[in-house]
Amino acid sequence: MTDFLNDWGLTAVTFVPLAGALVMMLIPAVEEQLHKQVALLASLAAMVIGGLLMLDFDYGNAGALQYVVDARWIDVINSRYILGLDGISLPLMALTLVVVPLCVIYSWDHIPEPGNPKAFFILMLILETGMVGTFVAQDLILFFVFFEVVLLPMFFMIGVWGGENRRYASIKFFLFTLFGSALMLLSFLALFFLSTDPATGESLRTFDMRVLTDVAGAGILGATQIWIFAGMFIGFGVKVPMFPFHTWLPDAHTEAPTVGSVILAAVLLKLGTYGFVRIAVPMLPSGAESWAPWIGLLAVIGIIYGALGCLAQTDMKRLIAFSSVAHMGFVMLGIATLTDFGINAAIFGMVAHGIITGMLFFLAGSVKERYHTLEIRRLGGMLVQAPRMGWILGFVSMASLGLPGLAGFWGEFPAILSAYSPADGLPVETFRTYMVVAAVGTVLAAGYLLWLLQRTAMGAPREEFADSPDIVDVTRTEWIAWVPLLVGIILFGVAPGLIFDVTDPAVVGLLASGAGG
Amino acid sequence: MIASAGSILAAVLAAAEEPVAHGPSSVASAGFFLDYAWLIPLLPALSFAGILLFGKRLPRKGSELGIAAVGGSFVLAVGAVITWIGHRDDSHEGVQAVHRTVGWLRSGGVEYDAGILLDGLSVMMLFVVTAVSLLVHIYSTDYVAGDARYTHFFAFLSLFTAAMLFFVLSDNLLQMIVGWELVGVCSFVLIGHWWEHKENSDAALKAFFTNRVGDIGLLVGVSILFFAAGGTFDTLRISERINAGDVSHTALVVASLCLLAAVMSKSGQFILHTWLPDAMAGPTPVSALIHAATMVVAGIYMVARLYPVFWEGMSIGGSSINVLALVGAVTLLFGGMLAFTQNDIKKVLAYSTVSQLGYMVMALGVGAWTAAMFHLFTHAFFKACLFLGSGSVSHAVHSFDMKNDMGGLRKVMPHTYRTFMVATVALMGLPPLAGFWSKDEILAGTGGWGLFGGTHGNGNYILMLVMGMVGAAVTAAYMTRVVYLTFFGTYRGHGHPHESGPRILGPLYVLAFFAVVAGLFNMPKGFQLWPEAWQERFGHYVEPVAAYFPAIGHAKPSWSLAIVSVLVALIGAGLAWRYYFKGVQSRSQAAGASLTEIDDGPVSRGGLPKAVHTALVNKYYFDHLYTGVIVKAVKGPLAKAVYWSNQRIIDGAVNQAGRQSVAAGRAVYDHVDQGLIDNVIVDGSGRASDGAGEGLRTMQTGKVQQYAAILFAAATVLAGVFILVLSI
Amino acid sequence: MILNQFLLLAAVLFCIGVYGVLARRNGIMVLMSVEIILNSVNINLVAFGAFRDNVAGEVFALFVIAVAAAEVGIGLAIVLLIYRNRRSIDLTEADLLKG
Amino acid sequence: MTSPVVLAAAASGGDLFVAQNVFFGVIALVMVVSALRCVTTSNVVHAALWLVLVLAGAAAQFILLGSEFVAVTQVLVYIGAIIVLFLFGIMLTKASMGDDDSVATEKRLMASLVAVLLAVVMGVALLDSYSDTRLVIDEPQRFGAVSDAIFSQYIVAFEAVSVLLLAALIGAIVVARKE
Repeated sequence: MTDFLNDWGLTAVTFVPLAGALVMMLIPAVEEQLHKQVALLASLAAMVIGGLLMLDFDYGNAGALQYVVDARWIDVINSRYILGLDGISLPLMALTLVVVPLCVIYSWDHIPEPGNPKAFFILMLILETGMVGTFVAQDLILFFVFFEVVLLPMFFMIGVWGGENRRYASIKFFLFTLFGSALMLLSFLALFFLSTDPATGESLRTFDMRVLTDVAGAGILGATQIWIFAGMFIGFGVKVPMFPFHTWLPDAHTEAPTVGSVILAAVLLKLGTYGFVRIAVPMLPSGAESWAPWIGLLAVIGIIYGALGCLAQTDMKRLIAFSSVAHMGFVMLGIATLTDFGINAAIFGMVAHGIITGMLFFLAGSVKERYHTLEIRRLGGMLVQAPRMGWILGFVSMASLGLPGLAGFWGEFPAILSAYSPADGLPVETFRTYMVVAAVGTVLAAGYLLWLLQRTAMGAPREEFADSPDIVDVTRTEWIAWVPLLVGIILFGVAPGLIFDVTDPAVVGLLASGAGG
Repeated sequence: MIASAGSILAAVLAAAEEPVAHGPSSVASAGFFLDYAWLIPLLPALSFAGILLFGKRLPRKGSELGIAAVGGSFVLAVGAVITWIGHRDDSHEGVQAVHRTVGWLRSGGVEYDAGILLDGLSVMMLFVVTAVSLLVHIYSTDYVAGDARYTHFFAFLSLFTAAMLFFVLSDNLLQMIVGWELVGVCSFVLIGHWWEHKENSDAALKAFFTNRVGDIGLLVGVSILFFAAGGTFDTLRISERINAGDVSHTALVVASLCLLAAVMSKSGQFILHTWLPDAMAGPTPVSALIHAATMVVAGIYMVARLYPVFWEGMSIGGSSINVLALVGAVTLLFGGMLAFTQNDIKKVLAYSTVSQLGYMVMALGVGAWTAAMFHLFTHAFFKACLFLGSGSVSHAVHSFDMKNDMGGLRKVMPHTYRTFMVATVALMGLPPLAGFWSKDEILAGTGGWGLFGGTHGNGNYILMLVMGMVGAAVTAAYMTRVVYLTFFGTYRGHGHPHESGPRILGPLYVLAFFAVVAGLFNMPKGFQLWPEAWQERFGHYVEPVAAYFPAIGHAKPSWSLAIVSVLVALIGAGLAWRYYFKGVQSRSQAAGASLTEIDDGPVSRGGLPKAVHTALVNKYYFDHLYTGVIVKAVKGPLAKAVYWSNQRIIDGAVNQAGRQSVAAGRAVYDHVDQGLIDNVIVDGSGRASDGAGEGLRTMQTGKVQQYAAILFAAATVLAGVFILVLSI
Repeated sequence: MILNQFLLLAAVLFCIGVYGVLARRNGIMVLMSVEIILNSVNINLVAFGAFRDNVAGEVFALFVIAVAAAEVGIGLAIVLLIYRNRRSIDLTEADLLKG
Repeated sequence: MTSPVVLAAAASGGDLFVAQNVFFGVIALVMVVSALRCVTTSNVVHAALWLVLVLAGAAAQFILLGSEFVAVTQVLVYIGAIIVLFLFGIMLTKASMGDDDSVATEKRLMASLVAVLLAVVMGVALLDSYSDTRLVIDEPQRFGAVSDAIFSQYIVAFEAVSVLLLAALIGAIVVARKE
């Protein structure tokens, strides 16, 4: 068993969903039930394999890559098929593996218009392969391929199953991310050509992320590092999304089908921040140092800006989408400090945001289904008509505004904390200002979430919905899809060590190798 | 909602099941009640989960579960008190806190622990919280009976109790933040218990939101402390480092100011007090438990727990003024004055709470640590008694409006009247009831009496002494007004009020009993009428004597001060008595109606009294400023402007960039290709705009080859950039 | 001979091909331009193969030829289909990508 | 099949270099001119014939580079099959047999801008690189080596191409078939 996991575990967990998708392609589209079952089976199988990997994971040695696969892939450009799992990848991989099956379950009786579950689930499974692959790839080209694999299924998901404005939103999403990844690829190539072995001074010509992390930009001049980092900054920053590259996000979220929004919020945005943590910062330490104050600035602008944007929204889903901009601002602030504390917080923030905002989008989808509108002004009295759903909304809102004891807090507060004392070489006063501004952002977060809660859940139901037969409390599939997320919110809130203890050795290791270079 | 938030505490504390000895401050075993003190919050947390899961199916709809759990906690807390007393008596020179930790999370290669910390302070708080909570639970079984969300109410009472106990027991700043916010959420939920009405949900939001503002200070302050103390959240270690002089003074100044902001919001200090009166929208037991006895003193508790931070940061010792003392003094005086113009009995009590909390903050500000804690202790009982009494009254008359629906109730509700009077006298600070002893200690602690022949405490806070004195008079006066309007005169409401049942009166009597005797726990040293072995017991057991506590001085009580303060209170009460019991009552009899004010009173004469009255009625215009100006500006114009700029500027820039690049190409083409023939200068501007429009259209028609051209061009440019980068 | 010669020749052919792809309206002519591009790539492949003394270049040139054949077959089929449906193979009228 | 160039190489060393360069220059000129005509002529049939010249030139370059096998394949597959296919296509879509004058100037300008830009970037990149790398073709590539490589190292790719061809075949039939 262990041998299997060591040699094939990561490959299996990455490609099992794809295999499921292939199987589904062979099944005629009319067999809708069968499609759902296969999709569920495939995603659950991936989850089980992922679970085994996590059980077998050596937590005492979480800083080192485990289950490493290193095989020939594209010799011509020295790119190899390298997969590996360490403390940074593990929580994010686990998040993906949990969220996708839940989305499949939720879709069981919530296939959005215009139907066609076959295509819908196939896209979802391809997405899963892309997302998991991105988190475990340890070769830049492989990473890039997985990173881009994600793009098309999401494009189609929004473009086909989206709302009224879906075409505009999907094209915008596609062009934005494509633009970013083009620059990112350039930066990867620059790394390939310019990195040298510090011992011998020879050009390395490798895409192996382990090697590139170890040499940490040796041989690349400071000015060049700044340029290369800029390419990655835009590439990853668009995906995060950082202010001012965020405008695709509200549109994409608003138009995407519920499950698409959930996956987008829960996992896709993390690809960008993960890229920063795994690639940009450790491989280009001096570039990162030059950029960090600016990243921090954009992060806190994003925090305030996203929050204010939320306050102006009249649509529930759009509000949640804007809140992502604010929350990812905290994540980026943590990364910008370039300290182990801050990056740990960022990773925690990614997972927490994934669970919480994913859950909020599930709720928005269910509200839309019941009320046929998401206009906040028309909603109200959910606590009367669907009390459980109202309480869940309240609970998740609390988690989202960073209530201590729930998961959101551990991404937010440590990020603020770490901004007080950023890494050596960064302007301390600037970051302390960021800290205060970010803390103000928590107040605004409370503002928009509580107003949302008050206007949708509290009060008496509107007349137009008073006798609506569509408004029912949480259904069984919804319970199954939601309970794991709700449990996760509490579990990680109570025992943050579950994530921190795993990520910490890996983060410390990454930063240490950076400092050496 | 929080179907499982209770298990938060459950899990954390269950994790602490195997206490790990930690550092030199730990003791091998301190007895069951101290070693296993984590059970105290665990019980209510479990009952929260239990009530939510199957409370509705129980015969008493879950209330029995809550009472049992809190009762259990109370027993354990009493055990802890007794054990602690024994523990204290065993040690002569200094006493170590009982500290039990368990690993929680790791970051930056450092392990951070969760744990419990028991010393006199936390043990005292355990007792207060569990005792008041238990009484409130019992009281609520009658008071909220028949409510649609009865079960739900008890669930959150349990959760609140658990969160408060968790906060009290926490040994580090992280845990304190957790507890701090959790009690805030419970307060939010319970204030908004009747959320069908917008006023209630507004009040709940306001409470949470104001606290969130203060939390900026908490988050920032904790961050500063963490780094200033060398990377630890452990309160004991932080305190010890500060006392050892290892921490930069500047950092402490900033940290203490930040934390003060948090205290101001949570403990209703000026200028963040405005949420507390509005919070009275919640059910009365909630007001008694959360907004009088326990949650609002969380801020006081935090200052007391982190006292070295404030002691150093505010330079309390040997000074005559500091921000902490000033905030407290201003609050106690101006908050108390606001109570005059309120007609809602609960709001009067709420402002009274604001004012009394001001006393505690001021006491901490002048270095009278023990006096502050003692006042916290006594205040919890008599203020809870007052709130529950007002609840009992409103239970009878179905209203909180003193002017329209009360009056003359002392005959129909004799028990409520008696207990209410006891608590009122205690609050006024008249001997020998509890409030007198604790307030007198605070006044002595200012050290200001040194001028009048007393002894110095930690400084020379004359201003605080004067404001405290005036505050005592104000307190006595507005309480006289409440008593008159509620219990004297003749009944102004409708229907037939009746005395409440035993489940309401029982807790009232217990609390009234404590309001009488609580003062005896800390008789001043050298008080000749009291056996010497029983003097200053409270201070002896509560005040830490250890490296984590600063070396504060203690003021000596003085007879003269006590006499003067009692006289001042009597003057305040006397003036109000003259106005109401003489003036209003006689006019009422003359008019044959039950009046509440005199037509030609001082206010009606205009001038300064009228202006003051208007300011008081408008609550110094704070609400206008906050809601009308700040919140409105953020919510309205500011948010809209940001969103507008998002749609028009940032997003517009993206769209424009696409359009303009096509238009630019088009314009170039026009000039190079066609411009040679046509007159560029004459037609130029016209064509440019024309070209832009045309370019826009071609951009949108989606011709395959144009896309391909753009793709190629873009790829080429990128490749060019790449070549340039490589050749740097 | 110098390797550089071949690379430049290929580059020039490539640019000509790109021009053709972008400028031609006739679908068949676009396909022809694509063939020019593919040939320029082939020249590069074989030239590098010779330079490295490695058969890989040739092997891939062969693959490219095979793929080109497939591509032309499909491409012409599509052109034919467009023609049959619209009686024209003018690509400027093929705006199906329009949203 | 051995190319004359290689035979000459066996004979003399220095002259060979010059001879090869002359060959190269002539063929390259023919190719560039043909390609330009191919993409600019307005007659479709002419364009196809110009393309034949380009392809033949490429085949000649392959021989110069000592890759006879590729050259032969080029002639067989491209000139033999693909051009015929093109001509068939032209016949079938009889509409545009004649002149195609309607290409908009605007589009030409756009296309030439892109092409020139591309040429500049590639030129900058290429002018300096490999400018002194001599190619010495002393021995023709054996067929055997190529086939060995295809059927061992690149067998997977080969199979994939086979499947692709099959798929293209079927696809072309499906797409073009009359309902």
